[in-house]
Amino acid sequence: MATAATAPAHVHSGYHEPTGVWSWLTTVDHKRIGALYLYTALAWFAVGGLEAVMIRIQLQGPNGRFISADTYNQLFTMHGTTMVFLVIMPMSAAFFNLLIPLQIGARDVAFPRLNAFSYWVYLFGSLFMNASWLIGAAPDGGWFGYTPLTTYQYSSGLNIDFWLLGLQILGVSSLAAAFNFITTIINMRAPGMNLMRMPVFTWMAFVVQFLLVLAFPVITIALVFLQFDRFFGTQFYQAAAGADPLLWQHLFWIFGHPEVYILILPAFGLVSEVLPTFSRKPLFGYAVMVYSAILIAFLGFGVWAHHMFAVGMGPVADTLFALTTMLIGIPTGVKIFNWIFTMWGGDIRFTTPMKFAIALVGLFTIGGISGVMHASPPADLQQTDTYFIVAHFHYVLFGGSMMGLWAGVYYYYPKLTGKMMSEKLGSWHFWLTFIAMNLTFMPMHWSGLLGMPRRTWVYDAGQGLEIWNLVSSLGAYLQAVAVILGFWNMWRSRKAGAVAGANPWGAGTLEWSTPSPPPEYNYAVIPTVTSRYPMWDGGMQATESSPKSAKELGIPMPNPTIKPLFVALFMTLMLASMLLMHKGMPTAAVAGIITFAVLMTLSLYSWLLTPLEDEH
Amino acid sequence: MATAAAAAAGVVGHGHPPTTTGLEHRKIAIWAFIGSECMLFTSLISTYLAYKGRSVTGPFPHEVCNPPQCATTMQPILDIPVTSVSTFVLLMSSLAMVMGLAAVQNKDKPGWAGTGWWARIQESSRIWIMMTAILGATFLGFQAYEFTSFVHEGLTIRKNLFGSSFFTLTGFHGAHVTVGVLWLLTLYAIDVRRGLGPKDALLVDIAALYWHFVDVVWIAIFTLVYLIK
Amino acid sequence: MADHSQSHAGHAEGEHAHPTWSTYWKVATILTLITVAEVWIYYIPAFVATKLFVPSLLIMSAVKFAIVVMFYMHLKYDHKLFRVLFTGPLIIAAATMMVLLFLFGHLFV
Amino acid sequence: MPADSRLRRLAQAALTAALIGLAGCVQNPNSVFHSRTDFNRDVTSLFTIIIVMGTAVFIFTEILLIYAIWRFRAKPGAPRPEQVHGNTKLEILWTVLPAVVLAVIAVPTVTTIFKTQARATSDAVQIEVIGHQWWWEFRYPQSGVTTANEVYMPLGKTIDFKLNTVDVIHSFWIPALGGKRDAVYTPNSGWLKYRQSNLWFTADSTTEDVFNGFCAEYCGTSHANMRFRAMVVSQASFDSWIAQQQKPAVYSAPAPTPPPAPGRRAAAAAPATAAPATASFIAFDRAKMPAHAVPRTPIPASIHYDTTLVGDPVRGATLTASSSCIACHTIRGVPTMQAKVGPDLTHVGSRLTIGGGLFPNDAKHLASWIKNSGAMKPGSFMTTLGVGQYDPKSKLTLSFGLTDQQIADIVAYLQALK
Ligand code: HEA
Ligand code: HEA
Ligand code: CUA
Ligand SMILES: [Cu+2]
Repeated sequence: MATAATAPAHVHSGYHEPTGVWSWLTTVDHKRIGALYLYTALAWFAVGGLEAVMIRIQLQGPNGRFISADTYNQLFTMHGTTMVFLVIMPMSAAFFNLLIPLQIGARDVAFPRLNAFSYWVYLFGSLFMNASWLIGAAPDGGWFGYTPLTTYQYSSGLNIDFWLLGLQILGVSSLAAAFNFITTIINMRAPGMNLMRMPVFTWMAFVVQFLLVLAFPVITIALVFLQFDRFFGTQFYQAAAGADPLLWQHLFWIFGHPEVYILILPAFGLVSEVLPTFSRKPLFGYAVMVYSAILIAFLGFGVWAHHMFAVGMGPVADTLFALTTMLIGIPTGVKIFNWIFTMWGGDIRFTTPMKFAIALVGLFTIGGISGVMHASPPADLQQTDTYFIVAHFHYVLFGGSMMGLWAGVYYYYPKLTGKMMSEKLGSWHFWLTFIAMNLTFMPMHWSGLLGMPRRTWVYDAGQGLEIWNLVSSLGAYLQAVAVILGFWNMWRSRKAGAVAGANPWGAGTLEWSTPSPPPEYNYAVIPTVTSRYPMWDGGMQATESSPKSAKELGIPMPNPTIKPLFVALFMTLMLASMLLMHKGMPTAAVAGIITFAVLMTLSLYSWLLTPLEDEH
Repeated sequence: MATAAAAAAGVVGHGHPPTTTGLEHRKIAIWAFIGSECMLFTSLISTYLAYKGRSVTGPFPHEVCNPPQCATTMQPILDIPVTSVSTFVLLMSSLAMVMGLAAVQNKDKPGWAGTGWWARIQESSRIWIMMTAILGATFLGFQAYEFTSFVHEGLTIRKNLFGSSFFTLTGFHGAHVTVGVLWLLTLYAIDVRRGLGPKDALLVDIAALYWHFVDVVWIAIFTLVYLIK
Repeated sequence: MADHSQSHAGHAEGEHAHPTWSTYWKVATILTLITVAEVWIYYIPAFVATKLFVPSLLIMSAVKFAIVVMFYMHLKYDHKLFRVLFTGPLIIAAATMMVLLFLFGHLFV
Repeated sequence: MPADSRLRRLAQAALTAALIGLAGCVQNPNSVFHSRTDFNRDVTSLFTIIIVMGTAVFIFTEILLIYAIWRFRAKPGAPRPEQVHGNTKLEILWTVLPAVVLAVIAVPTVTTIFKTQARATSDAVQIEVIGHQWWWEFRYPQSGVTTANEVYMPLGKTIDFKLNTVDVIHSFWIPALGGKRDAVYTPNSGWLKYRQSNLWFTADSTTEDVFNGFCAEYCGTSHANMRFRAMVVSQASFDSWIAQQQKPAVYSAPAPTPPPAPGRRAAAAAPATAAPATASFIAFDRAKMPAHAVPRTPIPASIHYDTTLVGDPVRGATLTASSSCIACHTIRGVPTMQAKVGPDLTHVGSRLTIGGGLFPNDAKHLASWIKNSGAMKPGSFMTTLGVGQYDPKSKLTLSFGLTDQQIADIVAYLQALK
């Protein structure tokens, strides 16, 4: 941290990057888009968390009457959907945007405008889905919306329409981003940055993009079927017509399980950057870390039915999926132990990011092990759809993904803003989070095994569940405090934080050679990479400031443009128009769809036909 | 050495650094996209096959449907001869497409195809691109005909599981063809306005890759849906 | 996405040997012939009855699929990266379809 | 195999130690570790192995982690640590060890899968479980009995449950007796070949007792309120219960006796009390009902009912058979009541709970239920009947409907249906 004091702030640099709302609406700079992703996702985290807090208030005691049953069902549905699709995924996307080009020594992503498009689609999609609260018709089918409950016959309200249209919109965002990053990582690596020198975060991101590209089409189709059933009276999920209600479950989980690795691998990547830095040792078993991730991703496509052991697939299928599921424990274990041995023999500094990273290693292991317990079908028949499962996925999702992402926030905040976050507040934030999350989720193992089904609005008194639920609720309230502390820390540090140099943590990877924050073009000179940790091996020197603008340096940068925003907006409106169908206004719906489809196509053409940058 | 490399790289500061693989961004993207499309159509086809023979009422693809299962006896609905022709049309469109790409790539060497009227035709990218679009449109025409006649024979998307999964699957493919046709027409417009040459080969190449993929998907559909009873 | 279009377009093409237009026409002929064969056996009830019918159809369409991808999409001549980008997903897709059909009682039961 | 059994004994010990207060404890009636059935014994012994293995892995990993961060915490002025990049031997080690652990879990897992999913014995008692939003229907095909929300089973006999639903997916779960099985719609044209929509177990190591059952698959508004009770009784009691259930409604409709004025406990009630004497065992004895099986759901403040009102079953019978009850319910023996939408009420008086296990079956709760079931149980499809009640579905306050006295009459009648 010695550098922090001496380092000149970026304001010293001779030019000023454009500021103001318009510059943000039209930006195609991957760093700014990353920032937009980050702040939007954190806002939704507050929302999803408040939904969780209301759930916990309702469950604080037996036979609670804080909210109605219907509201409760909307709350857990939106809580799950929000946390998965509007918090963890976009927060990961924030780091993809911020880090991938910096880590591979590129000046931007392969398709800067497509990148902006992805963000705007995400923003509009998330707003659309949550607009349902305003008309009191928030989705209420559970985050995996099992049919036939979600078919028109059993859910005739707009609730499910908001849900499925919202997910369709968000899917577009993820897919567009995935193609973009795949191309970026394959094709924009600096000289010498061969695949086996790539920072592990970029590797994890790379793997995740393939998971996205292969998993999302499946849920898209599943949702299309549901959409057609609801809007056009098709029969994909109509048991009476001979359809199998389980089709949805299969398609959803073919997407759903890869999805859970989409949620965890970015966090794994961040931790794989943090641990070496603060142990002052390179990552232990780099190659194996890469291969295990690829293996996890691959196996991840062959385990989906472990979410369906209770439907009665028969002994053969149960066995098949039990074994594949257990196998995944092995590559994941390799990661855990490699992390521990990264620290082994190191010189560990317990900074806030390091604390969060270590917490991930410890807490994810708990969730992983309970996962392996679910993997045994006969035992799972006593676990599935109880709070034991809820405990599992909060340990992997909160103890894993969330902890890793917070580590990333504290670790990269200096690179993003040029300021350090407060270690004192950070320490409070961490310890509160750590204690509170265990208070919340550990008791759920018990309430589950004591026979508490999940997604229950109330539980009866005298079933031995009171104490565990009370503790869970208190834990949740404490988490709220922790989160507010974390937000406060981020907010105040933007002004009050100590000035961060290019490499405040003394890290080894390429991104730390750029000034904090990096100039729009990242690297005035495209670096030549000679090792995995160029900053440690003297392959790179840190550039503390970058006085010149891209123009002065003659670096071609993409022009800002508002067009992607419009395409995203019109696409969202086009799908949103479908809602009118169930409001008994089919003609209006069709009119809306056509109008916005045309507008979308026009703005798309005008986007595609304007060159990315000025000729030079 | 690092500094030496940096100095060398300094030149790169102006203009774009060469891509790592020497390949074009968009070509990598389109292949990744095609990979993704594999899963999309797999979901559709799997659903169709999973529901094969599970409709509770007719019309059926390959079997006769007799009362009481159907109000009146209904003949197998799939029209193999017609579909075989449309399949052939789509295959030929792929041929036209590759010819079009070759024409664009070789614009800068007039006479590459030899002499005579046939060579002239081969060298005209416009002919081939327009031909591809026309053949694609013809395929769509066949599909429109097929759909309407099915509806007249009482098979709608709501009628039974076969109807739902069949129309959705082939409809999704048809939508892909439609997009392809629009894409080709756009290329044709560009070709007419400023002429497509080797430096635009990529534009045509990615459109071609997409087009051929839509074609191979149909190859699978034709066998799995139409021919296998 | 007109991004980065100016710089060295068609870069990749130059490097690899290219199928000539005669290859293209040969492929087209083979495709046509196989399609004819497919439709033909469809009309031979005796053959349809045999266990060979479905496998032979699958094989024929697989061949068509393969040659279009190899020659028309010039995967055979192009950078091997593209082969990975395409076959990887294709394998996962095929496997998924097999397992699904098994789970829905259409295979191995 | 001895190794396995040794492991199992060790495991059992570890379990009781580790999960004290969890397994088989009185305060935890719904613990999944109650080994009352062959099924749960198999699951528990499997689960025990898994828990022991999991705990071992957990302790090992966490200790390793904590030791590492404590032992290698930064020391002022320490030199740059040795830059180790990996160690193939170690990495092979921690690929193999987990594999071994997993094998230990996998083998009993697979054997248990095939054991628990084998065909049920042919002499098993068949019970068809049919899920409805949000209550359970139980049918005994071998004896033609249909009942709701309370399933009786003979001690020591294998019970083979076949799951089905009339609407969305539900999941049948009695934690203390066995695992879940989802109730997925299966066409009457026979069970699908590729799906195992049944679950069987034998309640062989328990005394006569009542167990709590739940719906474990989210199924809409009142998923949380879709509970039921499972009564395990002696074979003799079971047979007599069946015999009783097979009878049509034992309180045969309007007797010729002149309806007495309200307030006077008339002889009219007599047949009601007399009739049941015919069967020795009618239902599980209320008095013997364990505390955990007695529902404690509060009655919403909006519903008032004067419990001092005395109902007349005769008038009640006429009312029931002519009011909107007939639209949904069956009372075998009453010609007007053959509807199949709601629970079969033929022997409703003999049940211990109502409303899907939400409330005890007494006058107060039954009356409140009839008045306004929607307020008693969110989303209930039963029409609101009490005059002046606020109907949650139509969002209106009823200007017409049953008076408290009428409801008291109906309650008296229903309670008489033992
Ligand atoms: C970040 C997301 C995430 C991650 C990473 C995982 C990881 C795993 N999950 Fe989990 N899972 C979810 C999110 C996630 N899960 C969610 C959200 C649900 C619920 C969905 C819903 O119903 O709403 C769920 C549900 C779920 C189920 C269904 C339960 C049920 O509904 O009945 C199962 C069943 O097998 C399962 C298994 C696993 C396994 C085996 C892993 C493995 O990948 C874990 C591997 C890790 C370890 C094993 C620990 C580290 C390893 C070692 C220390 C080595 C030694 C270990 C051993 C030898 C065991 N998960
Ligand atoms: C990454 C994903 C994620 C995360 C982080 C969380 C976080 C939390 N979750 Fe959960 N949860 C899911 C994913 C997640 N969850 C999923 C997928 C489901 C399944 C849904 C379903 O069944 O369909 C689920 C379900 C679920 C349930 C089960 C509901 C049921 O089955 O009935 C419960 C119950 O306690 C719960 C609780 C919590 C709590 C207390 C937190 C806490 O960690 C939350 C902590 C955050 C806060 C407390 C917010 C604090 C913010 C503020 C106070 C606002 C401050 C504002 C400003 C400063 C501007 N979650
Ligand atoms: Cu029925 Cu939940
Ligand atoms: Cu899973």
